Amino acid sequence: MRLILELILPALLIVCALAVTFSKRLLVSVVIYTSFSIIMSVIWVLLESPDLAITEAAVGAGVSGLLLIYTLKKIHALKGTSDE
Amino acid sequence: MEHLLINHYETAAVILFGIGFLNLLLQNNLVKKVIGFGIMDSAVYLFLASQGYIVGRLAPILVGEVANAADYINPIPAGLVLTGIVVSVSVTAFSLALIQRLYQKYKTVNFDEIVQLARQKGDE
Amino acid sequence: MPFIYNFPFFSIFICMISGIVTPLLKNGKWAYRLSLFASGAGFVLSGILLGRIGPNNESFSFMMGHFPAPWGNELSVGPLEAVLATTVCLVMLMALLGGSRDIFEDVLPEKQKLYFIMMDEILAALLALTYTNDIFTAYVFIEISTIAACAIVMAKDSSDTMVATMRYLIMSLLGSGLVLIGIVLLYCITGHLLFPNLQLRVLDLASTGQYTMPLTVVVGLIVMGLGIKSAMFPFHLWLPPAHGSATTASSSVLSGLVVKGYIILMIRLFYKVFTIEVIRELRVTNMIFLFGLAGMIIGSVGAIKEGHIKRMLAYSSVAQLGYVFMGIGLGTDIGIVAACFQILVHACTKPMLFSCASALSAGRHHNKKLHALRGAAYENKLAGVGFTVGALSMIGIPLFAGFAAKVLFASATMAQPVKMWMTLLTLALSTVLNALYYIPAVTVLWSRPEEGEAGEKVLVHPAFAVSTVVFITAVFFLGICYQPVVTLIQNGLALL
Amino acid sequence: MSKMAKIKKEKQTAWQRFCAWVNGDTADRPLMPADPPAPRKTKTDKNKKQKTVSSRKEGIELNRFGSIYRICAVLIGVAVVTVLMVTVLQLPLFGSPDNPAVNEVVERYVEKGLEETGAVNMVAGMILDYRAFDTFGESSVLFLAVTCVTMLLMRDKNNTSKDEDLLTAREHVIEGYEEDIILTKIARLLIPCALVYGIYVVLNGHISPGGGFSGGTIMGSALILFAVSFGMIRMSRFFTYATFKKVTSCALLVYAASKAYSFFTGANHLESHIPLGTPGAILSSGLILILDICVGIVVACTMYGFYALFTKGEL
Repeated sequence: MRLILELILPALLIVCALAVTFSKRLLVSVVIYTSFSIIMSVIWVLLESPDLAITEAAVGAGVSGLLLIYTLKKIHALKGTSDE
Repeated sequence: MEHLLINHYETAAVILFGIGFLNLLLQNNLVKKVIGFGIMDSAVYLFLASQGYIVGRLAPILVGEVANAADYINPIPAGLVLTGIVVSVSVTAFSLALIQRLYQKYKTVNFDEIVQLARQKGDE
Repeated sequence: MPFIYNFPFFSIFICMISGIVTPLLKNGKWAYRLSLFASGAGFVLSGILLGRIGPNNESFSFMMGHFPAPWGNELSVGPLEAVLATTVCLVMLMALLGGSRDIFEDVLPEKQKLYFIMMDEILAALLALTYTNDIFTAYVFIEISTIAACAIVMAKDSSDTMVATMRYLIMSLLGSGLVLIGIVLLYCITGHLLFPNLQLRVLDLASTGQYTMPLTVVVGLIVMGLGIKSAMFPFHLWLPPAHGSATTASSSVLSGLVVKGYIILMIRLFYKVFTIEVIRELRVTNMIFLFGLAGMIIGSVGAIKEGHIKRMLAYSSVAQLGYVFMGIGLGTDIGIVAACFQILVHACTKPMLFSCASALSAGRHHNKKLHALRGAAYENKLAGVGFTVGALSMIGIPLFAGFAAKVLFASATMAQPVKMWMTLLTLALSTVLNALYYIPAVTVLWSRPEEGEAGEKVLVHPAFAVSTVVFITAVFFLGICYQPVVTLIQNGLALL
Repeated sequence: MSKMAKIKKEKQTAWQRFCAWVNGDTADRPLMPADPPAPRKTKTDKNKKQKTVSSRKEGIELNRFGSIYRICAVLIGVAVVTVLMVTVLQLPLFGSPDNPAVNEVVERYVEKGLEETGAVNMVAGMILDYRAFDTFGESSVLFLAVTCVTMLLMRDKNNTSKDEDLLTAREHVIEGYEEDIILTKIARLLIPCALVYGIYVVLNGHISPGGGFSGGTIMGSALILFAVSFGMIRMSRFFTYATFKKVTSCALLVYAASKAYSFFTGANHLESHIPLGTPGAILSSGLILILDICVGIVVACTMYGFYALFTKGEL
């Protein structure tokens, strides 16, 4: 089980990174980037670094995502959502 | 090849580093450049932390009275990564703020267009 | 331990704490005074330290905390570090004085305080980069100086500074990414972060032949990363817009000090971690040498094409940095001594050129195009004299500081026949090219203005006068009595 | 759009719509089809036209430079990745205990860490005691970042036009009247929990995973949630720019002062007179607890500051 996770999670990271690169909408990129951070925090748990897991979950998935989304709002890139 | 599979975290980290690096260099969209920078930094941290991991050992939080170095993983990478994460979130916030200001001025986040518009303004 | 050994630590902390206190002050004027105090205090402390350890030829390491070398952070101090730190503080002080009027004009009143926070932190980061004995601390302070440097570029808040800042930021982030992964790899193969222990392990690895390939990669990545940040030739394109469009004090500090901070770190890494023999064996120096030569030529060619006086000076910085890289690329002690001397020369000359250029343009409605500055030197004679001295020093006229640097470079190449010819030819060519853009600029400034072209007489600001006089003195000092300084650098390098 | 295409589009299944949404093709159609959005002309359209008018020669020159730059960038990127890949091949195996990084340094951190720093969590002991200078630099980076964002986004005459001022004023008025009932009810429930959890993480930084930075971020997100659900006006009753400046600077000053004390005593071989306490208790491990609290305060304020500046351009 653990071995499968250890192999799948890095692969998922790469998939996420590619998806961020090639998605056309900025909102999609940002959402995928946030999930990238969540996968990262699971990996930190697997690597026995709980400190990093907490920090990554709070910062990467929380604050960075928030800042990115607000930037998108400011640059009017949230097309197709009710927020525009 | 086998070595790469055993060191799969490092391999993935190198690939991610490449993706982030090329994003930072080649993307025209500034927001994606910033995300690329984030990916690049996370890749470096993944690399560092996976080098600190040792199979079968515990997280560096003491259990019991006596500490034996053979029971715990290396705490140094975790500390360094913690510092690094703070640095990268600061840089992200700074660059996003800069992007907002550029958008206010040029109404676009495409860097090539911004450079071109700035050049036109400079000529006038 | 003598009390004087605490001075490097004091000077770093004074700068950092004054940065932290600044938001609580009443207005920008007070923040300016605090910054002056911090850099002045840094100058006095480093000067006293230099007076003590320079003649005695001492070096020591200073524990930052209760734990010695492989466990805790450390600072390491020797004559070279003391010379560099003294110069850094002095140049910072003078750049602030020389650019003070422009800062208060260019930066909005409510943001002036924030600007001085950046200046304080840049000084702290530069001092930390000069003194640190720990590679990860170096990375953290590289990031501090990156963010603060971008901030002082954008402080002027005009449209071209924003674009220049973005470009600068992107390149800097690339550079720090490469440095970071280099440091991580180095940690993975050695298991240490402190310079002395790293050096032991690196020598061990080099002698056993283990991990040769990763070691080469590490050196390459770190050199490339620091090279991007200090505008080494193929990565120099971000520099002219950033240094050319910022406010005066920012341009002075950026091209006088910030780019040098990374080079100083590179030299210290070469000596204290990788050792110059290993670096020479890995042939990294040859690459740096070629990049340096190319930078000397390309920078000067760019400057010749430029009609904007500040951007011209910025391109000239690229060329002058090329000299430094060439000196490092020679890979010998004497070459690196010349490079260090060139760092000092450029740090004293370029800020003066920048502040004089903007003082000259002040009478012409801040128009910085060269053709608009005809005869501007007559309106502000001191600035005209300062600019002329700086220009002559950059060209390399005898008695001026630049000449001494060129002599050192030329004599440093004597031992290596192949590199000698390339160096001497490029030196000659670059001197001619330097003259090709500095002489016309000086002639334009001193030619009689035509009717209707003359601007109003400018009152010389006392702070500007002080800074220009100090810089002119420094240029003549380095140009005439350079021998003691060179000996100091040589001793310092031997102790690294 | 032809009629056929329109019909086709309406006939799309939910899955196809979802795929299209993920691909980002459907800028004008939301995931859940609702009322068709009115066609709008945004400023970006105008701008695109302006761009096409731009001088042709310059465009060509830029394009040529761009393509060379692109090729170089790809080459450099691929080269870096290949070289790093080859390096990975030579590195020690993942998870093996005879990694060169496991040496006397790690041994001392693990075995003597509790005795020397009093922290059960070795990572906290390492970053806040053994290698505290790094961490001080890191807090300064955060301080610098928030200062930079203030410099860029704090409202002033350079970055705000009159329209925007009016818009913000109107938003403030709306905020005052309308409260989203779901949001406020849940926020009332969540904010205390998040705050308490954040404080817990900060105070236990030397005992369990976490510490100043992660706890501070959690507290900061509680503050952000408050501002989102109750509006900036109510926030500004107890948290203004003046408080922000004072709190951040004071916390950092305490940090700097305590660190300076420990560096000074350490380097001069003086005794530091700070009791380490019983391991495992909250009040233990000397300066680490104080430092964690300072970092927590700074980070919480900084995170909230980022949010406030990003949304409203003021604190």
